[in-house]
Amino acid sequence: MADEKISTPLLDELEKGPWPSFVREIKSAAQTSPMARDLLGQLELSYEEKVGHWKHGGIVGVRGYGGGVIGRYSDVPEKFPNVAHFHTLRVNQPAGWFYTSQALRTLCDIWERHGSGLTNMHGSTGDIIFLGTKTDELEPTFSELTQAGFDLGGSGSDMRTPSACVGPARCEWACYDTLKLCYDITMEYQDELHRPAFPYKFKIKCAGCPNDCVASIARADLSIIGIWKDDIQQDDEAVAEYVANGLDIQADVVERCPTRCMQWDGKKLTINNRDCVRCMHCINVMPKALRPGKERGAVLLLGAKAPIIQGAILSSVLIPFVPEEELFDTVKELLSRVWEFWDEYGMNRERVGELIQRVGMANFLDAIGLDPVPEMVSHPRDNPYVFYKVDEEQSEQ
Amino acid sequence: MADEKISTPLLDELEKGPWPSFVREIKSAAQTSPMARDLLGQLELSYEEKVGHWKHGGIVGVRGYGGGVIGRYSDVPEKFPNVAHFHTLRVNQPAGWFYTSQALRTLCDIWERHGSGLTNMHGSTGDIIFLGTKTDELEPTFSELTQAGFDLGGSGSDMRTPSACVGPARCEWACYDTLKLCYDITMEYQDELHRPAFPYKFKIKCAGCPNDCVASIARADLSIIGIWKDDIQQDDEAVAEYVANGLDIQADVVERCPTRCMQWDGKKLTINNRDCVRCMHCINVMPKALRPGKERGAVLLLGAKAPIIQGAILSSVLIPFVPEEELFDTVKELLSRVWEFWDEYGMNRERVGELIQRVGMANFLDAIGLDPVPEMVSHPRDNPYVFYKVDEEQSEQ
Amino acid sequence: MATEATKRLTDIGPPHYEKFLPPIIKRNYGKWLYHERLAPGVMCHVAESGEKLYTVRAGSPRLLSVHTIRKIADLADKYCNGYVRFTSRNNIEFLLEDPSKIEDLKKDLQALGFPVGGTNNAISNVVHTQGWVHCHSAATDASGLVKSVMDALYERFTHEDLPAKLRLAVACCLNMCGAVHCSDIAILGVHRRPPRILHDLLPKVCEIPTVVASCPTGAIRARTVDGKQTVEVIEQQCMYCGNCYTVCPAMPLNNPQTDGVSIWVGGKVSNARSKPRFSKLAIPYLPNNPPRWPEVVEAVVKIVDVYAKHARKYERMGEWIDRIGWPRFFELTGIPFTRYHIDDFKHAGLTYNRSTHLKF
Amino acid sequence: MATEATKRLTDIGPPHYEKFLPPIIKRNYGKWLYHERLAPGVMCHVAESGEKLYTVRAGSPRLLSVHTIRKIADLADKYCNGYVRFTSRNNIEFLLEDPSKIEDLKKDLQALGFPVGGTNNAISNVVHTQGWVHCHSAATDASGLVKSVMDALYERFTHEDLPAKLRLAVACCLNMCGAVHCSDIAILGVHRRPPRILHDLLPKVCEIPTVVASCPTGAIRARTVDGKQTVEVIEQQCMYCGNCYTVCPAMPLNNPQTDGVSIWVGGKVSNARSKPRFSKLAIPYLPNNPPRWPEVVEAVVKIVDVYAKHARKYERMGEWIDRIGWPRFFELTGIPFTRYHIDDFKHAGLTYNRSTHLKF
Ligand code: SRM
Ligand code: SRM
Ligand code: SRM
Ligand code: SRM
Ligand code: SF4
Ligand code: SF4
Ligand code: SF4
Ligand code: SF4
Ligand code: SF4
Ligand code: SF4
Ligand code: SF4
Ligand code: SF4
Repeated sequence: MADEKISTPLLDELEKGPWPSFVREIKSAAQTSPMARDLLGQLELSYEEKVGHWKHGGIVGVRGYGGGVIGRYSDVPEKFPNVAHFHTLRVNQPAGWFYTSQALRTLCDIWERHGSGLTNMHGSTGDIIFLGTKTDELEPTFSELTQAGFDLGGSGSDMRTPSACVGPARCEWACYDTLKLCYDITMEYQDELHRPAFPYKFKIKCAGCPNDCVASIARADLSIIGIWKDDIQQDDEAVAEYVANGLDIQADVVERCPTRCMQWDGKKLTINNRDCVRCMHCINVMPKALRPGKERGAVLLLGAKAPIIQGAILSSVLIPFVPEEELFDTVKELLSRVWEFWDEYGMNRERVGELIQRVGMANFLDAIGLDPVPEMVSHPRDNPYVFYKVDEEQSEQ
Repeated sequence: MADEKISTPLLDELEKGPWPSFVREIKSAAQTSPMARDLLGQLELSYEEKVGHWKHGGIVGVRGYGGGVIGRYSDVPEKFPNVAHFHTLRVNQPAGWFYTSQALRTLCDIWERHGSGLTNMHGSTGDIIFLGTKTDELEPTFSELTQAGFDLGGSGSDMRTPSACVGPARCEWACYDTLKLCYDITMEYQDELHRPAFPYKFKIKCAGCPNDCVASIARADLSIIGIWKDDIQQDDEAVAEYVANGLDIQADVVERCPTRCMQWDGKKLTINNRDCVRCMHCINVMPKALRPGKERGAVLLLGAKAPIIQGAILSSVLIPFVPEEELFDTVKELLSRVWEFWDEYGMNRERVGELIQRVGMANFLDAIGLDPVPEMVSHPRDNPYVFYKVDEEQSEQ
Repeated sequence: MATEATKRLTDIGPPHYEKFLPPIIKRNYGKWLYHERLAPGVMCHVAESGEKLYTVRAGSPRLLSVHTIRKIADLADKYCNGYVRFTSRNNIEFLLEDPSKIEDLKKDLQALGFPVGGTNNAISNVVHTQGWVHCHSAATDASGLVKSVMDALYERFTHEDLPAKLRLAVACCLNMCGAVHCSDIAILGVHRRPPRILHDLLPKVCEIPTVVASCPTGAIRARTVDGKQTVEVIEQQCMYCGNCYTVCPAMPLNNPQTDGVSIWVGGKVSNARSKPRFSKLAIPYLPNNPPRWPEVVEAVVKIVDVYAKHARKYERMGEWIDRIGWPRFFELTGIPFTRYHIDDFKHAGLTYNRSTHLKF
Repeated sequence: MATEATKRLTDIGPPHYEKFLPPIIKRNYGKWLYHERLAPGVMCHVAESGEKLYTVRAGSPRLLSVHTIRKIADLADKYCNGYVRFTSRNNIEFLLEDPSKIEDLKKDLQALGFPVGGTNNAISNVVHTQGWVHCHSAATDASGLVKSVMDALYERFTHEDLPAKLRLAVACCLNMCGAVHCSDIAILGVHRRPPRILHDLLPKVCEIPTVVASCPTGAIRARTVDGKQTVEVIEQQCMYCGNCYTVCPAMPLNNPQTDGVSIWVGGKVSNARSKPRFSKLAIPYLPNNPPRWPEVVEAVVKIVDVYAKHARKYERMGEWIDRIGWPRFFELTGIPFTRYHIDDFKHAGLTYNRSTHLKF
């Protein structure tokens, strides 16, 4: 270890204050890692100059994989030779981000041996991020990881690492087994995860209920969100208990219901389940008294992405309800059709959501063999620019 | 009059039934007009063949005017020579569509002498429509009309005939004098009305309150809609009277208020006027008890149009409030700036609403010299594609 | 004509409205206090002065012969000192000072075939357009549709028994002359085949660049046919809007076999409660079946009936559908949901259901 | 490496999650009945079996050194039989069977500098991105912003006293790695000048057609400079999105003078009550002022304070603004409304106020 002192007056300011400090973390790693030490130096330079000092990517990786590593090079390697290369490995997290202390230590040991000793727990897609190492260390890191039972996640134009909310492991509202589905999908598509062959990235996130604790509707090309079909389970005694404990049920529940489908007569709560849109609010407020129904499954929504290029998209409903038992098979079937169409018609760097908007939902449905249902739209079209298919229709008549 | 009988078995079907029949009207005119008679014949042909029999327009008009006449020629003139020409005159209605029986008879006499004797009372823009005559009759009709105090309305790429709701003449909610403003604008812009010189049509409609009884927000490039600024005038006794007479004030008023800014405690109605969006609903339900405030004026909204070409547009807020006294001057000032910009930058057949969307509202505001205010939008942008003007800003700093 | 050239009047504008205002209105202009509903088609406006003005509203076919207008003038003389007005939806309004005359006026109107009604929560007159009576663009007739539909909905005009106002409109082509695009129920004539191109005529009457530029989807390309400069239409890109025909007579879209009618629901104009909004597609296509368009009439009556039965008081069509959701609208009306209902124009993505808000 | 070639493992996927589930979770998997909030950062989930699981949540900087992770592992051993999890917002959750250990755990966490909180109606951890620490695109640093802002909002993490959940996110460029676009408050790094074009490098490393096609506004044109095939950018058409740079390293946008930060508000992800929605622009630009970005901190704290004061219970940021209206949001926060707030991208027209719904 070089014990030359780097002065970081600007970054030092970020060790002050009550919130845990990332600077402290880098310094901590710097005690044992020259890479972390040079990262600190380069970061201080960025803080001085108000500009980043990383060069544009570069293709590096482990043998046989096209994804899982983000290449990164310093644009001031002469000053900070230990971060001349500073590639990141994306390690596929266990579903739900559960660990044993043993597993954590194993990861730390591998990374201390081969990299900067810095991580993100976790990246925005959900991976364990091993933050920064040299090209030569990639393969050894990978080898030790797989020996320890870990594998890389996605990057580039592949299926990205799927993730899941804590679901049935600790949440009473999970309408399907998010951890199992996430795991099964990850295993089913190891090839798609490791060998980029798509027009662009494809993300999958599993949320157990409409609260969507993994932000799937905003951040996943395929958002799998738990939902129920029958009536909300209601325990009137528990309702009374909440009220007795001071809940203003009229103001905080009934009047906040988006469909106003509840009534409270001072004693009894009545839900018109036919009008309920399963928004979760009333359940969220009174978890002991109200629970999702018993006929459970998931909604499949497609297309979310960040703004680049055509503007941000939220996923939209494709299949309003799939019973839990059929979920894995339906997702597989759907993915094979969607991917086939996307592979053939998707333009370079066109996400599925953009493709749908470009070709039109109806054409997309045709292509993947799904019938249109009104649940797919918030409302039917309001412009009269209809591409009528007259021949078909006339033959129908 | 030719007394040859035309057989119209299909149209005859439309004389049956309780709703007043337009076929009866055409037949009535046909008793005195060969044009109406041939119209009947040609229309029967259309009903048989399920297709119109009019040729595409043609430029005809009265001397010195570019608008006010819609040219129309039959594509089966050999069969129906009396509608070989069948041009329509658009006669500018009196504001609010008020008439004396005398005025109506004068119009009838003129039209019986020179045309088919058929009218629309009124056209969708608001004009008195004289439905069908020959080219030679246009000028004489016009001459008699002006002698009687009437003039033509708009057509083509000009300012179209403005119209107004009944307003202060019979409505307790008029927040400004719709009839006067409509009349003043019409007189001010006679040249723009009669001599098309714009990129496309420009419509103005005056509605006295947000109920918008002339559909201005959907159908006028400039929608002038009355509104008030201060509190709703409230008469508690009259409220009590409505309730005593059976009004379910909680369900029909309080719960239908879009902002939920009212409260009814069983005795007293309280309006949180700060949150009221002046939707009119509560006033509509209890006209005797609630009235618009006293500080009155209008919102100016710009841009409505039908779908062709870029999709339908509703007018949107440009100036949230103009006091009634300043209305005419503000409208004139605004129109001069809007028209100047449109004249210069509008493409052929581009309505103002489309122009704004093409150049962007902010640039449009710059061009007409208005400051942006949040009332103009339902919400600020959600995409990060901002055209920053860095130089200006830095010089500000 | 030439003899009077010096006296030729132009730009005089319309007559001043004050000439046509009844004295009671002049006296109370801008000073109305409130109004009351007396009966379908009859209302009373009370002024600050205490004076009362009675209005009787009658339906009209809008297309009126001068003979009929004279009869209206006669009634105005008989009951209203010669004053009368028309509404923004083409109804006729008689303005009375003396309420005792109302019943007689109603009888006279009835005798002339003019129904009294259209106020409050009734169906009012249908805003509509020219159709085969006077327009070259029409994919259907307007007046015939209105007559057929209003015969079936007559009682809804003469009774005020709907949950809220219900505004119908008819337009005979996508130009939509009228507030069709913001109606509770809109009937819209549609073409469904690309324009025919009259290659002989086109070079003579149309400017090719204008024609090419007119197409919202870019379906038109310049092309040479038999040595003539003309255009071609890429059929898959055409959605039959007719804008090319508007700028170029040599590209007609009329087609008796395939033209017809579409139905749109849930639009509104007023700012009452909810914001103004466009109508949405309910039925993509019904055949042109003159003289009485039975399929259209049946569909419209069905939608009105379902609405009347299920909507709550003060819920306009669109507000009712907001509450129950579109899936239920299609279920209750029995209208099939098809590929055509899903928007594929510019803002299509924003119409997709980007939430899990679902009813089962 | 080569010596073990035959044993090289690939495509084994992540470890099975069951290996990492504490026994109490395995026993009650999918059989949780309800939960209760015990204190900020502490909750109790009750199973059908009657068993209770206690969760203690601690904030983390996300960027963790292996040394710190080992300390977390130690705590897991000491209190939770070695089990621990991370949340979707990068907090650390300790899962206890014995409630009597909670206070000790909290003390140990405190000692290590990890705040306990982030549950219920608190501000939770900030979803964020790489910034100057690891990304080439960054217009600002992410970790430094988070640290600065969370120092100021610390009490909002350790207390559950907001009207509803409030989700903050930071992204260092328009790629928005994270749910920035749907956050209650989002801090977004922005470039504000067009890319510089490295004409020497460009022909070597970029494909011109790909570069031209990458621009959402069509601002890039092929051009020859000094005999080299390269591109030019029409400056007025550029809105600094950086997409060209993503596909072509020879077009960097970084600019220390003009890069900075924008602030967005009112987005959400959950379907609770209202539908998921995008965040909207609040402040178009604040300067990059490292190390502590005082302008940004001040602005965010102000927005949070105003929200905390005015919103009603269970109103997320966007739902609160829905109720009070955007004009009042700008008034209450003192943020000026500028030309930049008015959308001018594809769906701009739909963001205009197409109604007379106005508050004065
Ligand atoms: C590491 C990570 C940020 C983090 O600090 O957590 C990240 C980092 C990068 N993202 Fe991302 N993205 C990361 C999650 C996301 C997310 C969030 C998510 O997955 O939930 C998004 C928004 C959702 C989405 O996919 O739309 C996201 C949207 C983007 C985009 C815009 C994609 C688009 O279609 O709009 C780009 C640009 C691109 O792909 O060319 C991008 C590109 C990048 C690149 C590869 C930069 C580039 O232009 O090549 C960044 C590498 C940084 C570095 O040097 O390490 N990243 N990126 C996240 C991945 C960690 C992980 O695997 O767990
Ligand atoms: C007569 C009238 C329909 C009626 O039966 O009432 C009418 C009839 C025509 N309209 Fe219209 N429009 C009429 C009110 C409207 C309205 C309603 C309004 O003004 O409130 C609209 C929708 C509002 C708007 O302006 O956007 C309307 C939107 C159009 C359009 C589409 C314009 C657009 O920007 O989308 C066209 C096409 C065009 O301008 O090329 C059009 C074109 C036409 C033409 C001139 C046909 C053409 O393509 O050249 C029609 C002549 C029919 C004829 O032979 O008489 N007409 N037109 C209405 C005028 C009567 C009057 O002066 O009172
Ligand atoms: C006479 C007329 C104005 C004119 O200058 O001609 C008029 C007159 C009145 N309107 Fe209207 N409206 C008239 C067209 C409209 C229109 C325009 C249209 O239909 O094209 C609208 C917008 C319709 C829409 O939203 O699609 C309109 C939306 C209203 C509303 C809002 C209703 C709602 O809940 O959305 C009210 C309030 C009410 O009825 O409670 C209203 C209320 C009234 C009142 C009660 C105002 C008053 O105090 O005098 C008048 C009697 C209404 C009635 O029919 O019961 N008026 N009114 C128009 C009669 C048309 C007709 O013959 O039926
Ligand atoms: C642990 C975690 C899931 C995971 O797999 O990691 C989780 C766990 C729970 N969430 Fe969540 N949510 C988690 C991220 C999210 C996210 C995603 C995000 O923030 O990026 C959302 C969407 C946020 C949004 O809308 O922008 C989310 C929206 C909710 C909601 C809906 C709140 C609302 O009113 O909009 C609830 C219901 C509630 O809190 O009443 C909820 C409720 C819950 C409950 C109460 C569920 C339960 O019964 O166990 C859990 C404890 C919540 C708490 O913090 O008080 N969770 N929750 C995530 C913790 C993140 C953190 O460290 O703070
Ligand atoms: S998404 Fe639903 S099931 Fe999953 S953790 Fe959140 S609240 Fe529980
Ligand atoms: S889940 Fe939502 S929509 Fe359904 S009853 Fe509860 S609050 Fe209302
Ligand atoms: S728009 Fe308002 S002021 Fe005008 S008639 Fe209708 S309700 Fe009266
Ligand atoms: S006018 Fe509309 S928003 Fe205002 S109080 Fe009445 S119902 Fe509510
Ligand atoms: S809607 Fe079309 S067909 Fe009907 S009058 Fe207007 S332009 Fe002519
Ligand atoms: S009808 Fe419309 S879409 Fe078809 S070619 Fe003509 S302008 Fe284009
Ligand atoms: S948001 Fe932009 S700068 Fe930040 S990590 Fe993602 S791609 Fe890099
Ligand atoms: S930064 Fe964006 S807008 Fe500017 S040239 Fe590059 S791709 Fe085009």
